[in-house]
Amino acid sequence: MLQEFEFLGVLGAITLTIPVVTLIIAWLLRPKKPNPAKQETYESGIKTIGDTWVQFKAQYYIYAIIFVVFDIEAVFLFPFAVALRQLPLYSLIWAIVFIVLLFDGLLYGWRKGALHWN
Amino acid sequence: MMPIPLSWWLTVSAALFSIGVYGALSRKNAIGILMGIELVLNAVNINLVAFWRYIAPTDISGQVFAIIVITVAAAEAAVGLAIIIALYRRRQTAVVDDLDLLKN
Amino acid sequence: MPFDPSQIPIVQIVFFVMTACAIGGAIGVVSSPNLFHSALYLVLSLFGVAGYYVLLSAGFLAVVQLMVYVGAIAILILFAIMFARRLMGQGENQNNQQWWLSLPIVMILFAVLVGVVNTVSWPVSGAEPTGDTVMELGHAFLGSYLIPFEVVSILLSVALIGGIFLAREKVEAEEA
Amino acid sequence: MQSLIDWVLSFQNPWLTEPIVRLLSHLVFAPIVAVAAPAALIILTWLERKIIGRIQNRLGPNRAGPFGLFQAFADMVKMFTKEDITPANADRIIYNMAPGLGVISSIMTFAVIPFVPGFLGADLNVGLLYIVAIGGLGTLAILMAGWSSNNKYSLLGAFRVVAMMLTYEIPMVMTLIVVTMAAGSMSMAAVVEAQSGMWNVVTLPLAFVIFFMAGVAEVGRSPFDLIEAESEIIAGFHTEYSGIKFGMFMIAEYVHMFALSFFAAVLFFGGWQVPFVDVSSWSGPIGSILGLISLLIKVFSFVFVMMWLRGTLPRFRIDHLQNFGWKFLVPVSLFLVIVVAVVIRMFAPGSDVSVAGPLSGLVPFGEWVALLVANVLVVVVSLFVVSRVARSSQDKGLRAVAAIEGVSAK
Repeated sequence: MLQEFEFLGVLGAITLTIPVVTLIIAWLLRPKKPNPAKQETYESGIKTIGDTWVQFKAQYYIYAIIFVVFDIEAVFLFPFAVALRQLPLYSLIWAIVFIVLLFDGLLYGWRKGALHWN
Repeated sequence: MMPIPLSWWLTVSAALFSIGVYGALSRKNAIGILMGIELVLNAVNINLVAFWRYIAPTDISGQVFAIIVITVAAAEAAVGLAIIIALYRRRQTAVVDDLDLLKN
Repeated sequence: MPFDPSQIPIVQIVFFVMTACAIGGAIGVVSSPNLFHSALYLVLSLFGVAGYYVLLSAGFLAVVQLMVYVGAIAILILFAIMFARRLMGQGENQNNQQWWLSLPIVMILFAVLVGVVNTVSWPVSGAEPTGDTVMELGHAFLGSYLIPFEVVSILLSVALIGGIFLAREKVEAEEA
Repeated sequence: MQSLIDWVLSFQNPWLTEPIVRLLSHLVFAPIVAVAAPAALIILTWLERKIIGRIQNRLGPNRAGPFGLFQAFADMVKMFTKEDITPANADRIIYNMAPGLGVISSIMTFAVIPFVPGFLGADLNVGLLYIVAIGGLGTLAILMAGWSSNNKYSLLGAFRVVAMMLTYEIPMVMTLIVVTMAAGSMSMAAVVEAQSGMWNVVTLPLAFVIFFMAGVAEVGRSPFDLIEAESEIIAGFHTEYSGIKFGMFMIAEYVHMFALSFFAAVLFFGGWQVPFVDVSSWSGPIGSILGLISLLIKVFSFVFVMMWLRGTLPRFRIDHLQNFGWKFLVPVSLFLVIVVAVVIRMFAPGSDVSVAGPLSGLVPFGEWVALLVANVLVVVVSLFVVSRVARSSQDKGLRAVAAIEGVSAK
């Protein structure tokens, strides 16, 4: 197990240096003449009004919830998919029940209009 | 064969557990408390996997438990944060000290 | 004595790096005054835990940990933080009045746990994990753990319905 | 890779023990992967500008070097020497970390790609899941960038992109499950091996279409480029970024697109397999070179298709995108998972009765045909259902409009 992940460790360490080196090179090369006008928040030339707070639609959060749930579903389905050919036939029914139960949840959200973006 | 003794894992897990409990006890914000709980659940998972590896590596149960703990953690986070969002909408706060009344 | 590269304790070094991630991240989670930073520290901490799983030869769990926590739960937490951002009170004290009390309690808890861990003699077996973990998990989910498997599905759909119900905009509309 | 390690081990050098040699091979191969992926950017950006130029009836870059080939270097010099502006009230540390994290996540995906027979970085038995997991880091980087810029448009852009990525990740994961079922393993190498008889794109065409569509959306390229809907949200989550930090987001995007092409080729088009030739059985480097060429041809075809899409299709609106994702792709992909599971289980070989599927005698041709038929069936059924639902909902809408008019008339 460890052997297969060794490469990931080495690659991770090397990739970690790429952005660092890039930023250092850029830091050495680039001009540094900051002034307050440059550092203002860019809003197409208009002065920022109020706090940086946008109306966060709860819709985003609902999508995130559905995503989490289906992510976990995938965690259970992947081992099932690997073992599929060796499992007894009736286990197929249980897997379908598993998927359909979750789909019911999605269907509920659908009916309530939670999936709809407006 | 095993370069790391079991007690190291358990110690690290205990540390993570304690930090998580501290977070859950001391944070004012409900989201902070929830993050503390996530740490606690992860500490539990380290224990489960370490025991699986060191005591019963041929039995897959340890990993099954760990996956189910992850599932429960995710479900808890989803619903917990939804409750926080709903509360925030009504009361405009996520600080638990201000949320101790059922009605105000 | 000649230098022997195979004697470098790579596994221990990786363990300590991961411990630095996990414990350092965890301390960041509970101590950062900025909740957004807390959430990112949580990601770091859980990444360290994923590294632990690799060291414990549970590769599937490590990837699942990364996928579920970094890819999903972290996003969920960050969304919630952004939703309630205006009253997040950045820079102000994030601890409640009992934090000084909980600190010693937690320290005692940790001392007790470490004491227990180091006094009990664990029945460590020298066996190695056998076979394809993922395949075995598949068999376990649809075999001896069939009921938990189906209950997980019910739990998830309940969480889905509950989450959608609570987070919907309608709540606000009803109140107004 | 293993043969190379064995070759070095055959010297019986006391210093070169097996773990050391393996580590050395990693130390040689990892930098190649880590540098080659961003280096491919030079070709990719040039190709993109040339192709888009052709589509729009202009020349594209033609000043720097022959055919404008050195344009990417010129751009690089420009990016490096540009002044870097950080907004005054940005969260500096996170602001600087975000582009780096994006680059890291996109390069790390290359670790599991089987380039030639028996040669890939990490042959994880959870390779397909690893792709999904490492993609999550990219999502995180976008949220970090959007939040730390302290700019309304950045934050809004980040929300939109992340919401879209979440939407399209589900169908993508479902198609990965379908591929896993077909191969019986999550290892990328095993997925390629399993396609030696027939490519997945033939047996699972719908899965491929969903995968590619979701993949293009995930990478955030046109027509799914809500990231850079200039007319709506300035430049999205990287509005405040300038100089090399902006460049790093661009690198991440292109490397991600390149990785997606690799995945499409490996998962559905047989990876290094050459049609009608068994490359893996050839000894010596010729088979490997042929395999690599075959893989690269497939990869660059996908790259070309993505650029073609960008040149010809208009951008989708966010509500259309979300509704299409949630109300069509997600249900269809779940349906596909169920159908493919049933078909594959029916054809599963096995010694005893409880394991062997009832149709296991017809493997492999029967299974291929059945999978193809099942895929087509899923398409037909879902399109039928959609058209029915659309018709009935239209009626409802009409009824609602009529009701409102009736009320206002009173």
